[in-house]
Amino acid sequence: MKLHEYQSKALFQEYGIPIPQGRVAETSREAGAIAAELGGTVVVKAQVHVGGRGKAGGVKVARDAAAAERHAQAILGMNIKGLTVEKVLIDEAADIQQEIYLAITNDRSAGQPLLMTSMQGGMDIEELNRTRPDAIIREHIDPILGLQPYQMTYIASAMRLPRAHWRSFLKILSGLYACYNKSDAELAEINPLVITGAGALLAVDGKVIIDDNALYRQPALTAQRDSSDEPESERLAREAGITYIKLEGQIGCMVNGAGLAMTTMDMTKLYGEAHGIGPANFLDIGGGATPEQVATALSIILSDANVKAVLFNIFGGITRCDEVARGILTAYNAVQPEVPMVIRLQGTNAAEGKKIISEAQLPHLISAETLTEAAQRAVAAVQESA
Amino acid sequence: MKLHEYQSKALFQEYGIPIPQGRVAETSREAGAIAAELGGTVVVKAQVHVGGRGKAGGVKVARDAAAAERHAQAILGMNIKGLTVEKVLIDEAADIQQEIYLAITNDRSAGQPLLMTSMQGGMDIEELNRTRPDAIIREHIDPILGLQPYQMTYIASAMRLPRAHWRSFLKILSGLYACYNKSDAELAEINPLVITGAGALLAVDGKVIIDDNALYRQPALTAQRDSSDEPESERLAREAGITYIKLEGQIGCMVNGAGLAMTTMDMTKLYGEAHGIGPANFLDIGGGATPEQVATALSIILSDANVKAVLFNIFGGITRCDEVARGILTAYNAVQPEVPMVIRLQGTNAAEGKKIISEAQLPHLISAETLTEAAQRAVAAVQESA
Amino acid sequence: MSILIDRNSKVLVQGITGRQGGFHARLMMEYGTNVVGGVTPGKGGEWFDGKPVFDTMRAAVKTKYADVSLVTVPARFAADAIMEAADAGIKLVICLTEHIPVADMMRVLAFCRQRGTRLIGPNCPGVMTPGEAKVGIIPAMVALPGDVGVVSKSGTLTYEVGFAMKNRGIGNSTIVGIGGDPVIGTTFVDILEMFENDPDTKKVALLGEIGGSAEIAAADYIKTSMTKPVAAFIAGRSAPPGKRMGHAGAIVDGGEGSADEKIQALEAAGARVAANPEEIPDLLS
Amino acid sequence: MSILIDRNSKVLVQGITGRQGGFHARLMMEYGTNVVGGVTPGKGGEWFDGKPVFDTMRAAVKTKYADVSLVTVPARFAADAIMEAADAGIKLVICLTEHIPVADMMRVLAFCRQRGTRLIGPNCPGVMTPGEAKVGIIPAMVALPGDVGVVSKSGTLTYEVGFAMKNRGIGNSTIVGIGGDPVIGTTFVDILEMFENDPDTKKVALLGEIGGSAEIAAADYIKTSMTKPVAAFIAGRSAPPGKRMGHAGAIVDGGEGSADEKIQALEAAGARVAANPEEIPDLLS
Repeated sequence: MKLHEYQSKALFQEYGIPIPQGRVAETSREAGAIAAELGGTVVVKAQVHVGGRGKAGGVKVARDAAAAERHAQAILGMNIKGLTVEKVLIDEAADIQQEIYLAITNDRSAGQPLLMTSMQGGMDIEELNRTRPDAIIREHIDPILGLQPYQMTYIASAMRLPRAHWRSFLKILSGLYACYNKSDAELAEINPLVITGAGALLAVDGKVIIDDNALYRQPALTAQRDSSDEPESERLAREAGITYIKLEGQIGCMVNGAGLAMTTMDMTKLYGEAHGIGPANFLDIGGGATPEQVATALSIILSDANVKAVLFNIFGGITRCDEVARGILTAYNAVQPEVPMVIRLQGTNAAEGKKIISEAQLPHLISAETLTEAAQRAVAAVQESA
Repeated sequence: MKLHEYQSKALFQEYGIPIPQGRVAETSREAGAIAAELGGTVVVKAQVHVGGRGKAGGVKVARDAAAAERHAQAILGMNIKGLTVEKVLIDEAADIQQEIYLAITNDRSAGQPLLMTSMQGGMDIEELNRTRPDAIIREHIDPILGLQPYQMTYIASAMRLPRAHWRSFLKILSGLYACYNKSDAELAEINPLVITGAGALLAVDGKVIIDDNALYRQPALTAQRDSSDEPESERLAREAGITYIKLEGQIGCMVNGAGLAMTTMDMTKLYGEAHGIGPANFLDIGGGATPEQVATALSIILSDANVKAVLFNIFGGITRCDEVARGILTAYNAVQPEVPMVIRLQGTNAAEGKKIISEAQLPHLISAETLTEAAQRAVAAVQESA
Repeated sequence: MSILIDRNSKVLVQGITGRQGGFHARLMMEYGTNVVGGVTPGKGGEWFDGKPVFDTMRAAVKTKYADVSLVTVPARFAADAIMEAADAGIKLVICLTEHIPVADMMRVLAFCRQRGTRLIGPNCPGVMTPGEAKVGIIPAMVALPGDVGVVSKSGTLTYEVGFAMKNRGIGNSTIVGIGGDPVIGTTFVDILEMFENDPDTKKVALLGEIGGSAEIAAADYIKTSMTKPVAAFIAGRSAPPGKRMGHAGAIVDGGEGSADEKIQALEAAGARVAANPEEIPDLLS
Repeated sequence: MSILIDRNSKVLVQGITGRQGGFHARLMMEYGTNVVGGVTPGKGGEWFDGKPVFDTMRAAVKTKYADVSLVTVPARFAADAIMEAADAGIKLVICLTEHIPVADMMRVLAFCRQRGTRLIGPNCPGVMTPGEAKVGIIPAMVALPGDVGVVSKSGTLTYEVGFAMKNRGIGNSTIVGIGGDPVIGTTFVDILEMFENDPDTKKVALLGEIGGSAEIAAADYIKTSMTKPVAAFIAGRSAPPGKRMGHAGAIVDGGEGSADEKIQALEAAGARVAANPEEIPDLLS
C-alpha cells in the first residue's frame, strides 16, 4: 500500500525526522489559506500515487497565497498518467543547498533490508543508478539485529557528508530505519533530503510503501489508505478477496493461480497480438474459490466494456474442476453474459467438470482442451465479434 | 539495584502481568485504611531487600482492617537480618490453588538470558534446585532475537501446565520477558505466580534487580531507588564514585582494583583471624583516584568506629605511586587520623612514592614492602591498640 | 534418486489438525509420503489418522525422528513455525503459507541460515519426487517418474507444464516449487545446482516470472556452471509495469525484472525459452 | 611463542584520540607493540603519533591490515565498537571498558560468535606477551619473558602476582586478563586450553575470585585435559555473601560462587592453591 507524500512525511515526523511546515488541501481556497498561514514562498504539490508529477506540471512554486491558490486550482483535478489529482500539499519552500538521496528497501536477492544513500539526491534511484552508480552508498541491515550505530557512522563517512551534518544525519538514519521497521515498509524513501542554507536537514519529499501482507498489524497505516485513484473494479475485487488488475485488451481472463493467470494473459497476447487482441485483465480466483466468488469475478470482468470474450483457464489441483464448473454455471445464471466464454478445465475431476458444462448447453460457451487451444479460440471469438 | 516487592509488581503490571490489588503503607494507620478499602482478607508484607522475611515474621494475614493495622504496627520498624522495615505492602489475599515459580535471569556461563519455571512454586529457586531439579524447566533466550512464541509454547507444554491456563500464562511469559529486557533487569522473578480458585493467574510476589551499569538509560527505575536500608557510609561512597562495603573487622582497607581489594581483605583475615582480627571494609579507589577521592575514602573508612588500623595497598600500574602518596598526605592532613596507617606502595614510581611518605614524617605511618608484610603489620598494629 | 525428498524422508506436518494441513497430510500419505506425525500447539497427545500430534516441534523431533517439516499454519504464525522447526533441528522446511510479511521472512531466513536449515517457500506448492514422495500440494496426477527436474515460482503453472510433459510420456526426477514471494528460502540457483549434481536428473525445466532478478542469477549459473540442458518459460510478458501480478514478488519495478530481460538473459546463457509453456516438452526432446 | 598476541600482531586502537585510549596506545607502542592506527568516528584523516586515525573500523581494516583491536571507548559506545570490529573482520577484540550493561554484552557475544571473533573482556586489563607486545594496560614493569602463562579475572592482582614472579626471576609466556564482569568473551577454560597447546608455556597461574562458576569449569578442564601444572589463587574468602565486591561479577549468590567451593574444586583437580598470592612463585617452583 502506497502512502501519499504528505502521509509519508507525517510518518517520518513521528520518527523524529524533520520535515517542512505544510498541510494538505482539497480545494484551491484551502490551499491559499494554508499558504497565507505559512507565509513566504510555498510549494504546491499534487498528491498522486505516480512518479514524474513534476514534469507533468503537478509541482509549482508560489511566492504568495494568491499564487498558491492559483496553482492549486490548476493542479487539483489535473490528470497525471491517468490519475486525477484530488489533493495538493502546501509546503514552505526550503532553501536548498544540497540534495541527498536516502532510502531503505527490501533487497530481495539478499533477503535483507538495504539502505541506499547518495549526495547526488533529487533524481530517482534508477536514474542515479544509471548515471552515478559509484555515488550510491549501499549498506545491508541485519534483519534480526537492525541498523547499528557503527553502520550509520560508516554511511556518513563513506558518502563524504560534511562532518557538521553527521549528528543530524545519524538521527535521521536511525529514525528512518525505525520508521521502515515499525511500519512494515517495503520502501521508506526521502528524496531529496535537503541541507538548507542554515545548515539544517529537512525531508522535502518522501515515499513510503507498506507491505500489504503486514497491514493486519498496522491499523493506523491501513486507515490512511486512499482508494480514490484505485479503479472501482479493482477495489470491488480487493474487497471480495480476488486479485484483479484491469488491462487494455479484449479477453477477460479468469484463472486459478497467479503464475498461470499471467501465463494465460501472455497466451492471449501471443496469439492475438497480430490482430490487436490481448488480455483485458489479470485475475486470480485462488485455490478454494466458491461459486459466489466465481460469480463476483465474472461480474467484475464483464464490467469492463472492452471485454469481447472471457477465457476460463482452470488447472485443478486442490481445486476440483467439477466444483469450478458448477461455480461457472451459477455465475453464468447470475450474470447472464452476452459475450462468448471459452472454458478450459484440466486436472482434478476435469472429465466431470467438462460433462457438467456440456450438459448445461448454455449459449456462448466454447470448450477447449489445452491452454493453447483455449487462447486461440478466445482470440478467434473476439475476431468474430468485431 | 534491587526493587522492592511493591515496585517490582507495579512494574509487572505495566507489562500486562496481573497482580493482586494492593498498596504500600508507611504507618499502621495507613495500612488499616488500605485494608478497609480493599475489604476482605489481606496480607501485610514487610518491604525489605532481604530474603526470608516470612520466617522472620514479616508477612501476616489479616481478616479485617483492624487486624491489618495491628500486624502493620508489629512489622513496621521490625529488624529483619539487620534491616529495619520502613514500609509494608497491603495486598488482597489470593485464593491459591497452585503456586508456580517463574523467573528470567542472566546466565553468566551461557552469556544468555535464562528462563526458569516450575509448577513447584513458593519455595526459592536454590531450594527448588536442591529438592526438585527435574521439576524446573530451563529455556535459554537468544539475546538478539528475544523470547520466541514457539519457546513459550514449549515451556507451557514441558512444565505440564493445564491447557486451560496456557493463554494467560503465555501472555505473562511474554510480559515478563519484555519487562526483563526493557528494564535491563538481571533478574525478574515471580514467585509465586498463583493459579487462583477462579482459574486466574496472579503474580503474588515479585522481585526485580536492575543492572547497575544500565541505570543511566533507566531513569524511571533509577528514581525508585530506596536507599533507606543502605548504610550511610556506603551511600556517601557511592555518591563519590567509590565502591565501599562495610564489614565487621578492624582493619580499614584502601586498595586500587577490586580483585586486589578483595585479596587485601583476605590477607588481613589470613593473618588476623587467629586473633579475631579481619577487614573492616572493601574499598576500591579505582584507577585514577584524585587526592580528594583518597581523602573522602579515608574519611569513610574512619567513620567506622571499629577501625583500629588502616591498610593502604596500592599497586601502581596506570596509577602512579607518587601521585597516590601525595593523595595520602592530603587526606592525612584533611582527616587527621588517630589510628596507625600501614602504607604499601608498589609498581609505577613506587620509590618516589615511598620517599614522599617517609619525608613527610607523619605520626602513625608504617610502611611495608610486600602485601604479606603490610597485612601482618596492620594486624600487629590492631593488636597493639587493644 | 532425486533431490530434497524421497521415499525415505520422514515428514512432520505443522498445523496437521487444521483444515488445509489435514487435507494435504492425507493426500501426501496416500501418495506414499512417510508422514511420521504432526504438530499443533495445544493439541499434543491427540492423533491424526493414526499419526501422533505434538504440542511442539521439539517434542515431535525428540519422539519421532524426522528430516522434513511442512508448514501449513496461517500467515501470522508461519514465521514462528519455521523458526521452531529450524530450532528443533529440522534441516528441510517447506512452507506453503502465503501472505507472510516480508519483514518476518527476512528474520526467518537469517535464523535458518544460522541453524543450517534449508527453507523452501513460503507461498509455494512444495516438492514432489514422482513415485516416491510429495511434501506440499502438488497434485499426484500431474507427473510421472522420470529424468526432468522442474523448478518453478508458480503453482498451477507448474502443474500445467508437468501435465504437458506427462501427456508426452516425459517424467520428472523432482518438482520443486520455490514460491513467488519477494524473499524466499531457496532460489533457482540453489535448485539448479542440486539438479546439476543429481545423477538421475538429465534435463531441467525452469518456470520463472516477472519481478526480481532470480532468473538473471539463474541464467548466470546456467552459463557458467551447468552441463545439463535447460528449457524455460517466463510468465508475465503481457503484464504492465508497476503492478503486482498476484504474487507479492511479481512486479516490474523501475524497469527491472521484466520478462523480456529475463528471456534474453536465459537465451544468452544457452537455455531454450518457450513462448508457450505447452511447448516445453518439445524443447526438452 | 605465546598465545593471542606477539610482536607481529597488528593492532588498531578504537578510541585512540580519547584520553585513556591515547595514553595506553603510546605505552603500547613504547613497549614495542605494532599499533597500525586508530579509529575515532568523526576524526578520520587525523594522525596520532604518526599513526593514521580513521572514522570507521571498516576503513581502517581496508587501509591497514590488522589482526587485533583494542576497545577503549566509554561504556555507552563499547558494545557498538566491539561489533564494529567483528563486522570489519577483526578476529581478536580486547575490550578494556568497564560498566558495560550485561544485556549489551550478551548481544555482543552472540554477534561475535556469529562472526567468528574472539572477544577478551570487557572490563579487563588486556593481554601481554612479555618482551613482544602488550594490548591493554598491563604495566611493562610487572613481567619478564618466560614460560608461565597467567590468566586472571583481576587487573592489579595480576600485576601483584606477575611482580612477585619477576622478583623471583620467573617470567611469563603470556598474561591474559579475562575481566571480572558476569558475561565475558573468553573464559578461564578457553585460555587454559590455549596454554595447554602452547609449546612455550610450561606452567600456568590462574587468578580467580568469588562469583559465577568459571573457576569450577576451569577445575573440570584441569582435571580432564591439562598436563601442565597449575597454581591458583581465589580472591574473596573474606567477602560476605550477597554483596558485589567491586567487580560486577564478584558476588556470592544463593550460596553459589564462594571462594571455598572454588578452592576445593581446584585442589581436587590437582591445582595447587595459594592462600596468599605472593606464594604463587613457590607453588610454581
